[in-house]
Amino acid sequence: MSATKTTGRNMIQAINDAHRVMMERDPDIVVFGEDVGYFGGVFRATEGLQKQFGKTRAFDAPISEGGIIGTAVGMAAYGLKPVVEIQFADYIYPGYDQIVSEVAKMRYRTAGEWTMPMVIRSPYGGGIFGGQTHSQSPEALFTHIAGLKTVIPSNPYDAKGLLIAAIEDPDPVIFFEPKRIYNGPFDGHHDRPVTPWAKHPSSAVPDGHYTVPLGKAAIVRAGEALTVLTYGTMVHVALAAVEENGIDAEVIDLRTLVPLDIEAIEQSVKKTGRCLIVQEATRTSGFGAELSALVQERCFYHLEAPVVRVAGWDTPYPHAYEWVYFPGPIRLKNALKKVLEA
Amino acid sequence: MSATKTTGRNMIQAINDAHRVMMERDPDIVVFGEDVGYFGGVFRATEGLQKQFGKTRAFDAPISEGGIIGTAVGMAAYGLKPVVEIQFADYIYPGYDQIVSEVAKMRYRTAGEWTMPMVIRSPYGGGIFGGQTHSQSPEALFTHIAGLKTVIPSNPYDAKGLLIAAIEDPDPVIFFEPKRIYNGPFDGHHDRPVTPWAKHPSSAVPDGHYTVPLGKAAIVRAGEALTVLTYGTMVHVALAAVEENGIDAEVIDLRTLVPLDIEAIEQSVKKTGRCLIVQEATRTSGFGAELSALVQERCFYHLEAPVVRVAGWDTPYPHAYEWVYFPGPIRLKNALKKVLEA
Amino acid sequence: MTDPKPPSRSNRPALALHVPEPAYRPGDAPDFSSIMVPAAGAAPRPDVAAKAELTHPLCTDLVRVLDNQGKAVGPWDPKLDPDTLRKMLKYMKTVRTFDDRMYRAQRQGKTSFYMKCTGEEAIAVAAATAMDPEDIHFPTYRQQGLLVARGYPLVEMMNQIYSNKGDRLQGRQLPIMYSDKKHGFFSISGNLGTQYPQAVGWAMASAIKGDSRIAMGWIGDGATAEGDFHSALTFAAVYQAPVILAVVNNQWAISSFSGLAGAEQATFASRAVGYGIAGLRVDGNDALAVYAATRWAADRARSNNGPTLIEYFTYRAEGHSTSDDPTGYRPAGEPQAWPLGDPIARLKAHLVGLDEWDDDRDLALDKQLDATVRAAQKEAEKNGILPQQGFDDIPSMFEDVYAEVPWHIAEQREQAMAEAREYLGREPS
Amino acid sequence: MTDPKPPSRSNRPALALHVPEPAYRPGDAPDFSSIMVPAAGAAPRPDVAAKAELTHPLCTDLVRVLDNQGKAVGPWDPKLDPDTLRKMLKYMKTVRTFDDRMYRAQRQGKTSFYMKCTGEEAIAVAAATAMDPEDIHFPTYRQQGLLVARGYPLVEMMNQIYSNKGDRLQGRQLPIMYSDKKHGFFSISGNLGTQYPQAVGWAMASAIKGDSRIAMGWIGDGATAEGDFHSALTFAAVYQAPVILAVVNNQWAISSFSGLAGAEQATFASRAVGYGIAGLRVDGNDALAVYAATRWAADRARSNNGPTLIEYFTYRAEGHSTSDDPTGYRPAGEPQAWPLGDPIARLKAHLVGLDEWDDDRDLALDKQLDATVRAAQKEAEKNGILPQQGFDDIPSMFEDVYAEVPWHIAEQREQAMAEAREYLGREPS
Ligand SMILES: Cc1ncc(C[n+]2csc(CCOP(=O)(O)OP(=O)(O)O)c2C)c(N)n1
Ligand SMILES: Cc1ncc(C[n+]2csc(CCOP(=O)(O)OP(=O)(O)O)c2C)c(N)n1
Ligand SMILES: [Mg+2]
Ligand SMILES: [Mg+2]
Repeated sequence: MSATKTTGRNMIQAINDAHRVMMERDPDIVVFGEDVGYFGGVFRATEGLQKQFGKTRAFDAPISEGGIIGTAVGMAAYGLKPVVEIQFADYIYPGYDQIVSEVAKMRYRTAGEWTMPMVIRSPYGGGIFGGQTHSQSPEALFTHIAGLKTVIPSNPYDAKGLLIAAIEDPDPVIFFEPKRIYNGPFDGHHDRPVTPWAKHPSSAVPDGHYTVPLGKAAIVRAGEALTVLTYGTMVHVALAAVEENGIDAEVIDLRTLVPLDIEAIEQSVKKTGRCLIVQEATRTSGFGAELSALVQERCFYHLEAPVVRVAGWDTPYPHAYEWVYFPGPIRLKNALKKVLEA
Repeated sequence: MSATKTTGRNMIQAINDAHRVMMERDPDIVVFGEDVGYFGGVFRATEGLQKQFGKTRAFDAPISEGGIIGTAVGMAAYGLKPVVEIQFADYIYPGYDQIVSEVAKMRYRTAGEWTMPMVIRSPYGGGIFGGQTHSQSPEALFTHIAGLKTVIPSNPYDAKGLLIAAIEDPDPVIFFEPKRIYNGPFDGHHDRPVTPWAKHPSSAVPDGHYTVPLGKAAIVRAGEALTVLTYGTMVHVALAAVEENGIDAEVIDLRTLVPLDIEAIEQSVKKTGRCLIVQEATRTSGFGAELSALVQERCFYHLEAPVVRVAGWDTPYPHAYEWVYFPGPIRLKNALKKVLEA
Repeated sequence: MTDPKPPSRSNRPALALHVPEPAYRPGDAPDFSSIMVPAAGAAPRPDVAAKAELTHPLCTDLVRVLDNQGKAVGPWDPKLDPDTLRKMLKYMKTVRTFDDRMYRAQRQGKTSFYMKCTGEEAIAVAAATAMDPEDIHFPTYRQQGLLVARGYPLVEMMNQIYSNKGDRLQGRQLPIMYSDKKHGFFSISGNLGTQYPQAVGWAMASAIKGDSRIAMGWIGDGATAEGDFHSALTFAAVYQAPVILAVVNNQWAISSFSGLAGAEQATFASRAVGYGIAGLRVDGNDALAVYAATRWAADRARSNNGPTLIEYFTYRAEGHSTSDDPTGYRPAGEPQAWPLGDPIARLKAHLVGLDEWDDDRDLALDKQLDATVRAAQKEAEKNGILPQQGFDDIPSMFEDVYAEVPWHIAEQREQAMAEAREYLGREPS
Repeated sequence: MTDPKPPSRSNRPALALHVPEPAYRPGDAPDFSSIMVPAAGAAPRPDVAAKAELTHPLCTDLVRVLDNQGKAVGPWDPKLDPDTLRKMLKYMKTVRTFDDRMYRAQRQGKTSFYMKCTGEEAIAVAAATAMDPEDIHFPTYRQQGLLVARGYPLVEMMNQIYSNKGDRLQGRQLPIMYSDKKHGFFSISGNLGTQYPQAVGWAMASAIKGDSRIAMGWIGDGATAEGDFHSALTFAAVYQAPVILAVVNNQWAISSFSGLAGAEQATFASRAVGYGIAGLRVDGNDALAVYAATRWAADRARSNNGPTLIEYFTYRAEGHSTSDDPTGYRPAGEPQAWPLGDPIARLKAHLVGLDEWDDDRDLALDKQLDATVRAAQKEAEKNGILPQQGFDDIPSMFEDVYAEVPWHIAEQREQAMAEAREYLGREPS
């Protein structure tokens, strides 16, 4: 991989390139969704694909998330590999029945005769003043469903590599893209200027084909004082909080929630003896609860302090109170202190 | 209450009676769902209501769970109180968008101007050879959604009292009825004869109006050795396992998952120092994860052993392997041992 | 409390909710006199490449070929050769014999559940006969006739019903939720309606690939109310997908009559008008009409002329399933009073009228089929019946959740094996 | 890999997927010559109690009242008095003025988002005028005209747009997601389509209670593809709910033209045929036609004659929202070429033709409205603009999740207050 040429890319460009690379390699890949064809998607993730691959491989869909997933099931049954976009994760619910009852269970209920190799991509998370219906982080509604894999990248390099891996994966993958960091990483300080990806090493995205394997976490900062488990936008918020507070934390970017890299988690927590879990989603029954339960079950005798969760509040995402809702630097700092001082 | 006349009722009869009592008191209650009108529901929970209250207060609905919830939203907005039945919890997903995006968020997004006092009832859980689509326990998909309350009764007395409380509650309530115990409690031994409710004290159901408050757990067995947190069918399986293995467990029937009776939980776990969580649902990201996280966060320094979860496996509910999937006596016994011997 | 009504409108007439109710309930004499039954042969047959509009009058009509004497009449007569007719008769009889035996097997405690399609046998059998064997079906649970007509072994069906060692679905699915790729029969879902947009997606894929195979999606009258019905019609219309979308209108959905799905206001075929696609309404108890209409729609789809919605009008002659007793919600004797008759009797009469069949051959066939089905049952039961299942090959139940077993499921498999060892007092086989 | 194609069918023609594409794209000259525009006054007007079928020809027709000279002609002329006409004109102009100022406010960074309804003003304003004030609307985000015509204060609208201290929704909703019970305007949802079955449910409730109030549900052409559209139509038809279901067909859904929702095959009004309910297709840029059709449907619903689906045919003259630039997907100049004209200019011409209006009064009105809207804006901005919001009254954001704040949310409220204290360096107000 080191010999490959790289190009500076933000997350949108990296995701766009993953599509292109894979569509060139595999004629069975079809890409569709609301506004994804001619226009290339409201976030432009599929820009240029229709032009390059033609109208029958990249096309607009009716505004029917249920129909998008439902027809994708039929296409996968035929032998195609659909990579569909749901315009916002908040709008995935009309397709939820097809995902839960059909996509997730098809391999199982047909004893492997029919499989559902598809990727359901969707911009997700808050921090863009999108209000209640353009800000949600519904990953826990998918991690509970056996048969689905759930992937959430945190930077351009991973986004491309994970998306290619997801497309090549024989199982259905829910691929949530934290839209707050499409154009640049976010340290949680909403009142500071935005940094573009260009200044971040992970924006050096290799051209061509490479993968970041599903099910493998990344230790994005090694440390001894505590383990921080997180993913997506919160990776950057957590890293910034750790640095700002001068804490020698080990920060783990989970990248894939199911299947989870339990080894990386166990190894780190057994080493540090302390664990903070950071999610943007609503706290109750979020994926953080599963992480907390697992850490406690597997590392109980190594824990020197309670496992702490940082999360969004148990309210809808309120438009004007975005920065009171968002788990920002202060919430992080206090939680880090709590874990360290307990 | 002690002066009230009681009648022996199984869970269906108790639920049916709750409808009747409330429809007599409140002319704004309407009951509808697939097959619930003339026929009285495939489990007969609404039997006789149409005859007594007329076709416009208890009626059949088209086979459209999205339409049932969607029209219920409009009715609640008008000022009625819909109590709707989803024929099986496995079929609630086509209505999931209306529940998550509309029912749960209406009070919040209108700053209290429009509220959604409704009850969504649904038979739920396995143990009746219903295969993948008549056996699911999807409570965690609702406990994650702020704005919803989630209630799961475990016996006729509670079923009637909780359902009346749910109908009277100003907020929307998801009311899951463990269908395995509609006709009698279940100790988890599928190979033993079925006991009817008649032999159980909780089948002495008061006539007329009474409530079992939402948000309050019941200590169904006091004990010192460990705390068992559970709900629904698993209350009976857990109780049987505790008795069979001669363990002095405190068994708590949560009854309401959101809002949770955290006081009862904390008090018990701080006393026993050990905790076992029992759910029938698929393990990963189930409600047991939230319970485990909460117990650990709030009782860490009292815990003498890791909190252990017993759950269904992370597979769909397989028809022929029902009793390998179901968290039965052996799984319970081993888990109890694990918690006690750690 | 409801908001108080504004007084200014108090002189308006009171609104009233219409709650549909079938004309007859238990205790009433069955009566179908309100059902319109046009004469066989009367409906016109548009060209398969006709504009969709030209088919729309057929959405409120009824395509019928067999008249009351069993004669095939009119432009929809598919003019099938006697061998094909006899084959269809045999398949329809096979389905009925099979249904009867499996219903009984459930009653004997050999499995958990069963669903018959009595009175509807012509629909799946004739549709299967009209399509190419390479075409695919996305069925519901009442199209067992597709499998029978496509030659899927009865033993395989029974193995699935018993969830036994021979079950290709490894005991994972409820009885009758068949799936077989080789016979172009997509996995039946417990969730109503989901298969409808899936059929459209398969057809879209076939068109994307420049293939020639088409798809057929199936749904019941009751399930047309699901949102998936609309997704399917919308996507089929928008992309002009090569698909046939069938509504089997047997007038009942468990205890709910078809009025709860909108049948008081419009036929199900009429939905086609709103989407601007072709639509046909067909006598579902007339095997020749079913064959002709299905073939017409197949030819239309295959020649890039777009999708067709077909309503097969029929009557569910028995209970919804083994869990249902219809005497609780409709008059006894309705199946006998149903004016479109029994599809098997009608096809038989047609063959007899052609001098290609007689009572002796009919009796012989019945006997032979009875023997065949019994033999299949004996064979299947060698692999076991449901109550004996559930502890063999436990690892299999942890497979196919994903292509590979991830660590958390592998751990659970270990635990399940340990539990089984303890329960059985021996190593699970 | 796709499954290999069966060789036996290789002589079949290749299937092909039809992917709808608008006739013109950026760079092309705008051209609407394919749009059928029937003469004003030509469409017949059935009785409000007519059988649904009698309306079905109108589903492919276009109800128009104002002719090219601005004269009101034909049986649909509602014969409104000049005061009502002038009121409608004023409301339509108010909406346009309001849209322009709020669009600009967003561009100035005063809020996060805005959506105009330019070219569609007649629809909401005339519909509101045709209904009773006690009737309820379940709107989408492009019916601000309903609020304006019902007298909802502009300042309240702006407070919501700014999420400021005066915002009745307490800063919880995206701008323009208004809600006001007193003015019969149901809370706008971010999720497309959900309001459609809700409108039907409200109407069912009204009928259950023997009330006289009816409901009107609104949806865009693009959103008709959602499953909720079908739920609404099905329940409305089954229970004959007293509801009007409106489709505002402005021909675009963000970057997707209406062909992606099926408009190549059928009009949206035609969907009514499939459900057997009344349907009308109406010139949405003709305030009198909109009034007349809506009133017809309201009278029909109110007299227990059932629901009506109305398609208002119009054109989205500007971008989808402040986040959208339409020059990326359609020709510049289309709004000008659009054959049904500007609804405001058409109503003005009508009034002028009646000698009930003139250019001076028109200019004066424009000036007055500009002043009114500016004054409202000044007033609203006293309550603050979005960038200043978010740290006042933090406890309010934890209210109304439930009727009472449960323990877990109370704990979170404490934590949020502590964080705010730390962030602000003072007690949050
Ligand atoms: C989504 C969903 N909702 C409800 C059910 C329960 N259910 C199973 S069959 C049935 C009736 C279906 O009637 P119809 O579509 O007319 O088919 P038929 O049984 O007559 O063949 C119902 C309500 C289900 N399986 N799936
Ligand atoms: C369920 C859902 N899916 C997708 C979206 C994103 N979205 C917002 S507006 C819009 C286009 C709607 O077009 P149309 O219904 O024609 O209404 P118009 O904007 O033209 O008034 C889309 C796709 C959404 N809000 N909700
Ligand atoms: Mg039916
Ligand atoms: Mg539009």
